[in-house]
Amino acid sequence: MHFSFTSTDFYVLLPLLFPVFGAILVLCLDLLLKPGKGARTLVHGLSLLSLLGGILAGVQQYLYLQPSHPLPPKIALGPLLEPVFHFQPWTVLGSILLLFLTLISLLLSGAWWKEGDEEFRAYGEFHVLTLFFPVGAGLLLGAKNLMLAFIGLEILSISLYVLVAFRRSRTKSVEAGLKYFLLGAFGAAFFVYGSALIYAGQGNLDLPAMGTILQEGLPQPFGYAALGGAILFIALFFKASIAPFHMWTPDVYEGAPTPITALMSTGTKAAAFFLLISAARLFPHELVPVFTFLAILSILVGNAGALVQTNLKRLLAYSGIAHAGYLLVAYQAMAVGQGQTDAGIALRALLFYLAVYGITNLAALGVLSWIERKDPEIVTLEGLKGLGRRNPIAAAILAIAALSLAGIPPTAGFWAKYQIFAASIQAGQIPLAIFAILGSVIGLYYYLKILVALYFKEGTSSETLSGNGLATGLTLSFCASAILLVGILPDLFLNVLVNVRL
Amino acid sequence: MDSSLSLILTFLPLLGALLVLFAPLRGSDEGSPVLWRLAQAIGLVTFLASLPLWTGYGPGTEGVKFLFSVPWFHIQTLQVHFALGVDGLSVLLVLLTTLISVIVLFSAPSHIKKRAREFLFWLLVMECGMIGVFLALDFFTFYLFWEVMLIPLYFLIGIWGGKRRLYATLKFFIYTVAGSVLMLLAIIFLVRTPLALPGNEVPVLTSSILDHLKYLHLPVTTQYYLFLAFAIAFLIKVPTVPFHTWLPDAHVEAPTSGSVILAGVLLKMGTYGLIRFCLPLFPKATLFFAPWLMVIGVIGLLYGAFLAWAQSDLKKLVAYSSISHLGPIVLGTFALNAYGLEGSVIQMISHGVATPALFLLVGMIYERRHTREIAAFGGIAKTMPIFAFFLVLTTFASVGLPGLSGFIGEFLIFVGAFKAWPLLGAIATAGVIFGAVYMLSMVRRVLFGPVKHEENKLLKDLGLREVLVLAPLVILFLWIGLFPGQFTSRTSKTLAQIQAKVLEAR
Amino acid sequence: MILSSLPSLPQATTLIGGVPTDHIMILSAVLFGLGVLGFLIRRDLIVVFMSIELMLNAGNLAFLAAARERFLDPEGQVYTIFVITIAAVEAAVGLALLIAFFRLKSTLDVETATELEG
Amino acid sequence: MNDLLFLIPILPLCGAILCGILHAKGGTTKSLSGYIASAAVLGSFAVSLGGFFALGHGEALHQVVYQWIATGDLKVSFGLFFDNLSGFMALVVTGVGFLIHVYSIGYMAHDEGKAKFFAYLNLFIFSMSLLVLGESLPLLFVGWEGVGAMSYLLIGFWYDREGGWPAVAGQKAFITNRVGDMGFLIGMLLLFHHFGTLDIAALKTSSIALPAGLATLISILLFVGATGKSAQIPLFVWLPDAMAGPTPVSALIHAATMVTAGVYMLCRMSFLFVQSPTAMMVVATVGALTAFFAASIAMAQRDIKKVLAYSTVSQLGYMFLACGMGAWSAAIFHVGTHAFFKALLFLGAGSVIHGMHEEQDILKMGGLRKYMKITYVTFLIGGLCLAGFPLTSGFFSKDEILWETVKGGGQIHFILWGIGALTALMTAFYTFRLVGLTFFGKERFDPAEVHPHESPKLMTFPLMVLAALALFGGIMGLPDLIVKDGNWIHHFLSSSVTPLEEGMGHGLGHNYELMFLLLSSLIAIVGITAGFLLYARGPSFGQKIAKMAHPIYVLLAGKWFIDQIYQAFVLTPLFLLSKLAALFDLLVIDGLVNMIGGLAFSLGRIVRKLQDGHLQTYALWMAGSTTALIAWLVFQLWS
Repeated sequence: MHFSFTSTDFYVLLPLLFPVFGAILVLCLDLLLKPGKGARTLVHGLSLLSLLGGILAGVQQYLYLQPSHPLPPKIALGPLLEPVFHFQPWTVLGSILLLFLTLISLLLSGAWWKEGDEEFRAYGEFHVLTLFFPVGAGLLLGAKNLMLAFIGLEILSISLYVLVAFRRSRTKSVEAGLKYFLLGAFGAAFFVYGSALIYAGQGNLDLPAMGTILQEGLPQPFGYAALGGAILFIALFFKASIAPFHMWTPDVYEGAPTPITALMSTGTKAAAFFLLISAARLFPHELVPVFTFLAILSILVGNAGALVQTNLKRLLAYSGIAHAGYLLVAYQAMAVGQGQTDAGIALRALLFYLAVYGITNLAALGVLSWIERKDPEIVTLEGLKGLGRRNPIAAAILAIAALSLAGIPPTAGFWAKYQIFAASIQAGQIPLAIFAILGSVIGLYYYLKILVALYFKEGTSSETLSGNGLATGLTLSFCASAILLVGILPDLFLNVLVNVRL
Repeated sequence: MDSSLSLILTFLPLLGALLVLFAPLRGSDEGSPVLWRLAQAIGLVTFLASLPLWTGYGPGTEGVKFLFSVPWFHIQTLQVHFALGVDGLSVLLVLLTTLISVIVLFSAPSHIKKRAREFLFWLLVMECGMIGVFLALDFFTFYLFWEVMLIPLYFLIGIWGGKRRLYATLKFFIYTVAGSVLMLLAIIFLVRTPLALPGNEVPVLTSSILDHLKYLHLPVTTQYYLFLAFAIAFLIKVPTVPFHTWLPDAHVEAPTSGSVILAGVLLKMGTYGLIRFCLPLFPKATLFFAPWLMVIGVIGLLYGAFLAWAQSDLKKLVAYSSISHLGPIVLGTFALNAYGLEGSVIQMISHGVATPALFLLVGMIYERRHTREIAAFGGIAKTMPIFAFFLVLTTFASVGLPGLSGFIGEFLIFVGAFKAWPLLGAIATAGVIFGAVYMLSMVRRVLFGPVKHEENKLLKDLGLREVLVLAPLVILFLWIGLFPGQFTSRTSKTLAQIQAKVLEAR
Repeated sequence: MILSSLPSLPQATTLIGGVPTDHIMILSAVLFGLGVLGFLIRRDLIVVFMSIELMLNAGNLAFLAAARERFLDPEGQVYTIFVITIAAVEAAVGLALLIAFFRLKSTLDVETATELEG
Repeated sequence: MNDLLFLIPILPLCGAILCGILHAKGGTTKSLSGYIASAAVLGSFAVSLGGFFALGHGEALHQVVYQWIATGDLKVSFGLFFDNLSGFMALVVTGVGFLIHVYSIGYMAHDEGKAKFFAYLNLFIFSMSLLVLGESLPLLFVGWEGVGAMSYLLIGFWYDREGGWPAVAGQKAFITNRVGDMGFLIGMLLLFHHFGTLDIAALKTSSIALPAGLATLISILLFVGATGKSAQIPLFVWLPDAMAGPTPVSALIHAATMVTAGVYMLCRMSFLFVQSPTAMMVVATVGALTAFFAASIAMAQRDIKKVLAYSTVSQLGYMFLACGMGAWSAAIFHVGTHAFFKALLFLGAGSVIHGMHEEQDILKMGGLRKYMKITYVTFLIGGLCLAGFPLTSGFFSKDEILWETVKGGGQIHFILWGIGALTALMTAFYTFRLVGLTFFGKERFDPAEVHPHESPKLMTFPLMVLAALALFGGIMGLPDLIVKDGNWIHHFLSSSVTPLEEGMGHGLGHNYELMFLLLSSLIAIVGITAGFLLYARGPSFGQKIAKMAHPIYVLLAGKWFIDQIYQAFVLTPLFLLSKLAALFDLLVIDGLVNMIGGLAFSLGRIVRKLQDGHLQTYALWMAGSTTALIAWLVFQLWS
């Protein structure tokens, strides 16, 4: 048999290919055009268009995959792609989400640029790297084979290493980039070593096959595969910033430029959890207590750590760790509830939670990046004081985002939390659910600290502080209204997930 | 028109709130008088709209009236409705809410000086939340309004409160949410357990409270856990003794209108929830926990009275007095007989009328003397006779002088408690003494005795506006005190059903 | 030795060079351990970076040993090539970051990189 | 006549509202309030008189106004019940009340708060009439507490005088009453718990065969309520302090009406008390002890109103003694006569104080008979009745009580009679000590500042009426010895009270009755002459005796230090307990809550400290937790 790239493979990879072609186009354009306002808008526009194209292709695919779709039954993947890539509703949804998050963070980054910066010249490279991020994440998401997963992971990470250290002139950004790179590479080394052991144990590298081996409990006697599996999981925990492996998150989130923090906090976490989902069958029952411990630790460390923060980005970093903990609760419910009736509920909870958390975190960090250029002090809680009066719109968006992160009813965050706890109750893990929901109450404190700073305290200066750039403003208000709309009518989002199975 | 009344009642304040927020008036920070008129008009219209409830739900009616139910959204097989409706238990409380809101709207201008527009917005949103909670007949609707009710008060205390307002409001919010979060878990559990409805053979998922009230049958141990989850949330809200420490701080730091609404309506959420959810949904658990909760009620009664006696701050004293007045309600509810239940509902209304009057009076004296230390007063009756008249009358009402509202509630509760547990009923009547001790000693130190401080000599007595604000409350003292039949007859049928549901599990 | 209790892999009949796969796996484990230790202990960033490369190569070694075991199964060997290329890419990006860091801090000592904390 | 009953309480209520409006309006019309109030009380007196005559042909009047409480099978309606007992009480309340209203017009003439005063007085009469006419126990309880509240307001009427002492006295009265009311409430609850109804008539029929223990418990609880209201031993402390109020208040509340409420309640519930001999014995002994105890204190008091206050407590003791003996009609008879002469004495004292410009210490008076002719004569008549001078109304009623006590013939009866007789002696003694010191001897006041004068017409007229009533009140209950079945009141009340069935041991025959009659008149005369002789010329002789029996004098003058005991053993410990509870609440429960909050914060600080920025510590944590995980995994699989 010969390996040829059939048209169906091309169709399946379309959502990822759009950003790739977009990136290449932008790269060439950036070289050819002389730097100026026109070039920049072209570059920005092109990258946004490519992302949009990717999203539309993804949506078309998702509709095609719906059982109710009139066309012939599910198409067969080409020989090249079949052993390596999943093509199921939830993977398509995952890639749509990733593309959407990148699109929004690109829009938000519009407000972040300032003439005088030294990095201003590297406008094109910023867009290229940002475009590569969803490609890497998409590959990681759909990977059935560890090799493809590793490639996706690396594309994703390397583009982020550079983006984090993008503001070469400021030590914080470079130091954050360096730390992220070194620890990221450290994690990647674990990934490699883990996959090596798995390969040694089972002879091939594809995840589902591994699942069958490990499913009936770890092979007795203790083999390389199990050890490799454990190390692999650790690499993913690192990427998803789950408790004992979370140390890099606060520093890197604080150091990195705000739009990149937004992208990273939502994108990498989603990608890591997607791989965890596809490796779910890999999930030996013996590991359940470990996952419970990690979930509890993440919620505790995340929420407690955020209580004492003054810098808003660090605070959101810790809240990210806590939310990783909640995701782990849902993930565990999915893994435990494998056989039960409605196994899909946990997966739907995970996807819904990742989407809502993504939008909310983007909105929160977006507001910061929107105003950061005008008043760099805004990033700290002190600087935030009195924003309610100085810029009511930004304050309202930040308040809605904070309430949604806290899970207060009229916002989408509430339904996300509802799904998580419905899943964990369905899986019968009541004590963990009780602990998680009480942990979220601790979390309430620092979200309210944001509200206190916004509305209750009077800031030093009281002149109105307008955001930097209309586009960003529009995207932010879109995100905020989406949060409220889904909060009031969760139907819009939930029905999309209705027939999602693992 | 019949079913849409509850919809109008709930969303009228919300529309009003948005109207106030975006009204084009260039009001100064203090808020232009037109803005205040607008808000007061909205409050009045809502109150008038709630009057048909009183006539519509006449004496002896039974079951749910003014039912409004529209499909809201569905999560997989669970179809959630946005359901509102009135029954015997909630009709009086909704009327109390609209009345107290009108009173607050008319009494607020005197002490809300800054950011009036936002104040009115939050006040009206809160009224919508409160009415929503009382009318909700679907679990999700109930929880949505439960939280919508909390956020405004958080802002009310946080922005317009006293010195330690941030600590107080944060403590109040987190304490209440911690409780209601456990309730959320219980609600999720209930909503996820399929219910065998008569219509269809296979059990189906539903989130409507009415179906759950009729057809929910749970094994005993699950009933225990769910009962605890709901009960803790409501006992925090009541508040009963171990969970009460948030109330004095919240009251002392809240502005007068905040305290009035908090004492008038919000504390009733707890007791309302106990009767609406804990009793009928988990009958076996109720029977098991009833004695414990009756003891907690009596402890609340005596402990609250003792604490109130030791206070030197006027508002704190009134705050502890409301803890002491809510203890009997828990006692009456868990006496599980007609007297206890109806006594509790009457005591809720009477407390919801007496304590706001007390807080208004404390607010009025605070506006004149800017201090709440009882020691700073003395001989006020000389310079402010009308104030003295109202304070003494309200004290008599809250101490439970027969002929006024306090007595009816307390007497019925004592009868009910005595029937259920004679010894405890006898101990509870001791509350009658301590109630008188701390209230009367407060009245004596404030009103009577020679005028020691110079400032007290030139205090201006209550104006017409202030008297008009207090008048409806005083009228209700007498109305409930002399004609309780009109109130008990409206609630007796519903409470009898709840009691029957609990006792059939015996 | 505890390793003796490890199950041994199916013995391929003809081993190139006659070295049993277990020994190589142990060697790669040791190399990996050294890499981790180097990462944790050394103060100079370049050496830290080199220890990551060491860990990656330990992985390669393990892969090749396993591939050899599987009668030179191409999938394992292809994986090592990918790892090597990606290691190269990482080296490029990593050194660029090191240069940027050096230009700002004029030192490569790990201890100076502690401005972000708390 | 039935449907006019509601006028008795409603008229004073309307009067009160009218006076309240006058007070609120202020201005000259305030003086009108006195007449309105008196007219209202006169109206209800007329109605009760009408009712009284309508009672002639036997059955009681009954009127139900509206359904008050209707929950479960607790049906309480606002119903008035006018039988012989309530009729008599209503007459006493409204009659004496009217006279006191007229007197107050004069007494409060130049007090600017007089409209408010008359409003309170009318409200008081309203509550008292509710208490007396209530057909069910809860309605009686409404009047019961209403009267307590009104006495609180009236005692504390001059709240700004003497450093706010009246307000404290008022509060003390209200709270002590409430302590009693708790007993009453528990009794009511027990009754409802067992009989399912609180309607007195229904209770009467359904409570025939009551288990003895229960009857005793309920009776004693109701008796506790009565001690609170009628100032008996444990809860009498509030009455002497209640003298801080204006004198007409003391006359109305603390002589004629409120304090008798306890006796009325006992008689009304006589069908219950009769069923438990132990309860009867408790009532009798408490009554006797209180009588003796209060009389002893009265002997050593200097304030004219305090003497009368303790004398009231003592006379109430007699009434309860009568109730304890089952002689309900004797008790009510004494209530009637006591109302007349005690109100007379109080009003007389009031006009003395009025004349002496607020001077109340009898040691600073003397020889006032020259200045206040009418007051002196009426006060003397009142004193004679109180002392039990033969043929006065006080003599007949007290003697009947003493006879009823000893009639039983048992050993306990003699002891109680002994106490009663001794108290009668003391009563006569202190009464005429008071008369002697006030009206006889040299003037012990400085004529320059104080020139006593007779009170105006409005005040002396009621004195004369009361004097007449006091003198001839006795004809209501003449003993059989003097006039064949002259004891009208005994027959009148027999229908509404349940007599104690005879056969209490061998009763004493008729001839003993004559002997005891003579004995008690002898006691009275001895007491009167002793008191008069010792003090007619002034306090000097009395003070010499006091020095001789110094410890006893100090004890009595200090009112047996009861107040101090209560303060030390009841009030301060409770107050400290509440301070302790407040501290406990703040530190422990609040502390616990804040501690939980603090816990999360300290955890946060630890997490923050761990995050020290060193790249290698992060990697260390990563590597460390990896090895830990693998070790756990190996261990898990191994086992």
